[in-house]
Amino acid sequence: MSEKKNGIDKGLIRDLADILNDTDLTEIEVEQDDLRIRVSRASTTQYVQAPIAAAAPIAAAAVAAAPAAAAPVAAADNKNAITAPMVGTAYLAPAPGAKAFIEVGATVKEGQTLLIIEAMKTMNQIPAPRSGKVTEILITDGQPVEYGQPLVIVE
Amino acid sequence: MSEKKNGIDKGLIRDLADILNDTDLTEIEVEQDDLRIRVSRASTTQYVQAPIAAAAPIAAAAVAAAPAAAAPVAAADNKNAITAPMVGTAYLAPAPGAKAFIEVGATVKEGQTLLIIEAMKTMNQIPAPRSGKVTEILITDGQPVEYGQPLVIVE
Amino acid sequence: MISKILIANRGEIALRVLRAAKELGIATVAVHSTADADAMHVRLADESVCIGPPPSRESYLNIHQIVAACEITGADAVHPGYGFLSENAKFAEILEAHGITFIGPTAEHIRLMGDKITAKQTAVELGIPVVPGSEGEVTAENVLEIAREIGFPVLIKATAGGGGRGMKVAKTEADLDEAFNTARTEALAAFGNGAVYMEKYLGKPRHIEIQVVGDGEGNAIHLGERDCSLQRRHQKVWEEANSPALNVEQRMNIGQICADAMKKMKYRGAGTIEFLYENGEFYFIEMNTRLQVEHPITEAITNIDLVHEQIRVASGEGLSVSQDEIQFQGHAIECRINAEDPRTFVPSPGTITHFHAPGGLGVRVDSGVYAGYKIPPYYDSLIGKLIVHGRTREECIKRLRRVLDEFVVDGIKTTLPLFQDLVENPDILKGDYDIHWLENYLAGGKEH
Amino acid sequence: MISKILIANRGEIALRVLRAAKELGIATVAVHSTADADAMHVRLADESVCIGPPPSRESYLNIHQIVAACEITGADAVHPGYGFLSENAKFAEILEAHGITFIGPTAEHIRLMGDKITAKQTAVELGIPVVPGSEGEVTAENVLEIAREIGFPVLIKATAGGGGRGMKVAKTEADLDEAFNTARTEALAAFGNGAVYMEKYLGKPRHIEIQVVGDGEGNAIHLGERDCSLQRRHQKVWEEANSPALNVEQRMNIGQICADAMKKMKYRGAGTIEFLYENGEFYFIEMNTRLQVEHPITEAITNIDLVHEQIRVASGEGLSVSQDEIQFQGHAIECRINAEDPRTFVPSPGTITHFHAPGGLGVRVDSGVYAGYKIPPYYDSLIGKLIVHGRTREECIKRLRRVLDEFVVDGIKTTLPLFQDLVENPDILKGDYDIHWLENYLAGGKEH
Repeated sequence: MSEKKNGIDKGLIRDLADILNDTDLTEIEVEQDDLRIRVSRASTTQYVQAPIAAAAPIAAAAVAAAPAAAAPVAAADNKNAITAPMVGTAYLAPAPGAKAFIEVGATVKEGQTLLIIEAMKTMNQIPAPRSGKVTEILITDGQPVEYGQPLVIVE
Repeated sequence: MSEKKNGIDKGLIRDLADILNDTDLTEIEVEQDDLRIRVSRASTTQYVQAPIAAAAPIAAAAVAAAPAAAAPVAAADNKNAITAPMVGTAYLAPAPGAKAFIEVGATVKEGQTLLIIEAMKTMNQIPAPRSGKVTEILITDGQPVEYGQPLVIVE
Repeated sequence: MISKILIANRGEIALRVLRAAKELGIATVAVHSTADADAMHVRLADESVCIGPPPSRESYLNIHQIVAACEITGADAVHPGYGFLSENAKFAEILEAHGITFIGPTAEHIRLMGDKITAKQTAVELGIPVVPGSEGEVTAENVLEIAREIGFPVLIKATAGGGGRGMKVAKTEADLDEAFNTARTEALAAFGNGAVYMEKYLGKPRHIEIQVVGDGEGNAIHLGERDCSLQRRHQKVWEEANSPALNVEQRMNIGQICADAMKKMKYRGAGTIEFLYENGEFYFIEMNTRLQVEHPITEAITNIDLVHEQIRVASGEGLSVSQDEIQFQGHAIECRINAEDPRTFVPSPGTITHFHAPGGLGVRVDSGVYAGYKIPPYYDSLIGKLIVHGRTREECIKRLRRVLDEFVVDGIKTTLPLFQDLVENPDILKGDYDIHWLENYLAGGKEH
Repeated sequence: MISKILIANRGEIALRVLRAAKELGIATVAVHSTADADAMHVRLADESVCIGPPPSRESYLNIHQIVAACEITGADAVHPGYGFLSENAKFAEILEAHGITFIGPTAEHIRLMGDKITAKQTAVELGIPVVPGSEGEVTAENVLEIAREIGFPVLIKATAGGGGRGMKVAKTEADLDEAFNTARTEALAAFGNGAVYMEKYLGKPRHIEIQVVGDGEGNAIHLGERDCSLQRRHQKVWEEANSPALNVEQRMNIGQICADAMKKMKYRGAGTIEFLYENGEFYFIEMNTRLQVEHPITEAITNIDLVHEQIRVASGEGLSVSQDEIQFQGHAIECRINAEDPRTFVPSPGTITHFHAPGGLGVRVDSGVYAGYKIPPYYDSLIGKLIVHGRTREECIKRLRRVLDEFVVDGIKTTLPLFQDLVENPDILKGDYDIHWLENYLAGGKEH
């Protein structure tokens, strides 16, 4: 489930991670325009912030041959992200063709349904854990999501 | 042939190397009284200077289980050390019981025999490559020596 | 045919299953908790799905999440590894209900063998030898007759018992009356119930288990035995195939009994029938309806990949070999490398700073760790298995000795030094040990 | 009995020999140049001696230094590995003169097989098939007779020749006159000498070699063949045992011829008799009187440790097995991992930042490198060998495919990607290749 490429240069991240590994540094931070990338060795996960909240973390260690298959768990570090509490297929509307539960710019109240995750033939409503403004929807309708995957940013 | 312990704390060097590896630093330098130890990651050899010229280098990499069997080649970094040009058994005197070729404090001339290395039943005279004063004799009579091993310090 | 396997496990066994699937050209899905995002099998899998937070019950034991992961990835089969959901009949049933192949036996067989009482009954019905014992209560009237039937030494146990109270051994007929009376008295005092029963007493048994694989259609094979007597707190530490205690005739005899039993019950998949063994006799303990940690030693002496066989029979393709094609070649030993202090066995999680696996002829390392890997504190401490093979037990042990000196795992404590001690021990060298040996040895027992 | 072996080599083979010595309980001395002070075998040896600066002629080829290293360490035997001094008869003689056992054949046998002409003569005397050819010059009078004797196609070559000039192939009798006349004319023009001779022409031969071991007392065994046809610039790249081209009868037949020859000459130690093979016929090329790089594939299918055997026969203990005890089990492939660009083959020395060897059933890695190891630029580029075993060639290749994906060597370029291509190639999968195949493939040859 690591196919999130939305404009982020994965190659750059990988290069930085390689530099980090090769040089045995603990941290590299690069900032340019609205992009900031920090790769670090101390924790097991590295993350990327802005312009989007989710990106595949780069493995800290040796397995160069491994496909980029790690989980975007670290993106949950964005405190405003609402993350998936379960594995399943996310739907933005209660039924095909129906109006979406939320849209960017909308204000939501605590407990209001943000979206639905279907798993094992069951539709699970995902409520807003707090009130706020939806600044970003990180998934598309019908997209499979894994545990901890950021879904919506509510600020 | 790495049994040179003359007063150097091998454990300390090993500890420093471990710290270096554990912390992924590139260099650690410790100075106390007349002892200075520098272990570094950048080059493949680490070395120790003063109070003696030779010590077993610490392996930079992984093999913790390995016996300390590396060569004291790095000690040749002491520019004043005369090193063994061959493998063999070193003798300080021309015959058992005879007077030694040199002693500490003596002045030697270029070409003067410093000691003999016996290999394959042949006695090889090791001449001084330059004139100077013998400040230290690093081997004992009848000691096996390997290529590059420091024998005598001539300043 | 299976086209995509979801591996519902973690650690070395997840990697083990992944390797087999890759060799068979089957796509793989790794599932993992948030703590295992950097695991080797996650990196090497074609796809991965995070299924929950670190606690197992919310991730690796969470059936709902695992089935959902199958749904979103389109996995058509699940390999459960060992532990976790591998012997959970409900899990097998739910997968079946969702049209997903469970790479293991039927839910019915898991259940049958998962219950001690039905397992023993089934063993008896299938002709597998069990520990002989009295059918019910032993009384003053029948105690001698039953003891003679079972054969001395016998153990007299409180039916209400536990913890060794109300439990007495009679080595010979001369001891029987006293043992019986003391057991009754103690049982009455301890449990308010003086009823006792009798079993064959095994003083120094070995743990010997038979590997079986069935195709679910009535065909089954055995792959010889493993001797797993070296245990600490019921955890196997060192396993061997073949057992130093069996000869070829015994091996083929008990193996055939087990294979025949599996044929009779139409068992599907890999399984292990565990026995206590003493004085030439086998006594059924239990059957594990899954792959076992120590399966690689069987693979080493047979060249048969057991996970390939599991996948084959789950796919309905049948076994790749018949009994008469199986040859037992040489001797293999497995050492379980745990992230533990080798003396105190206190777990030692942390970051592995250096990892260098030994190489050369007859050496296999199954491990998901690598330099820079951080061992999470949430799961068991097994970080790898070292399997060494030789033409003879002697060659195998000499090789193991060499290999242990080469194996480097830095940054944490491991049980490697324990094995370096064991390969020098005279009892181990002779193969002269039973299920109590290791505990005695670790306790500094005088006999070692 | 040998009590301490000095290993007069470096790299993976030094480690290989060290492992065997350790398994036999024999002490080890590593010798090394100043460039190899950090090598794995130096770290693992009981003792080590620095014998000179990086250039081989001043260290690994310096007989004087190596003998002196034996003297100061008390080593009573030397294992030469392959390359360096392994086929140096003078070295064997000097060791013998110093009372040190050379773990290899006698100086006389090294010399005999080290010279192309005496080697071929010896092969003929021992009954080993050689390339048929004219005894001397071919003339207009005898050309047809000789060609018929040898059998078409034949090659006509200038006796003074070289570089392909004055060399013509006659595929059938109809081509013979023209080929003969053209060859003579070209030879005369190129070398001022029109004399030509004739040999059997091999268009698409395979390189097949037979592993032998003799005890020096007239007993010898063969361990089947290796197919080393996949070569680049006469360097073997990928080796297989058994050969995809031979059947059991052919194997045992040529194997027996070689074993018998070794018995006859009372050969001592491991050796390899190399052949070109075409259309069911074997043609002797040369004999290597030492261990070969690719020996592990033979070990994989026989479970026999060839270095153990070398040490045994050098000690006078004789062979550990007889011919009828040797069983060939399954199929093995070796890939030579070089520190080279996988396309241009430009060497890539440098520091290995990460090293992770693949694991699991049927996988062997022989390599002296580790994470942090700096490959010195002074020696050859072989940094490791990957040996994969399976019950069948198909299983072996599937396993190899899986294993190549797991193997991590970072920081330098390696030939691993070449093997990832080869395991997908239809000709390789069919085993359909000859000694020209790899060069054609790398040149982008149309047939692939």
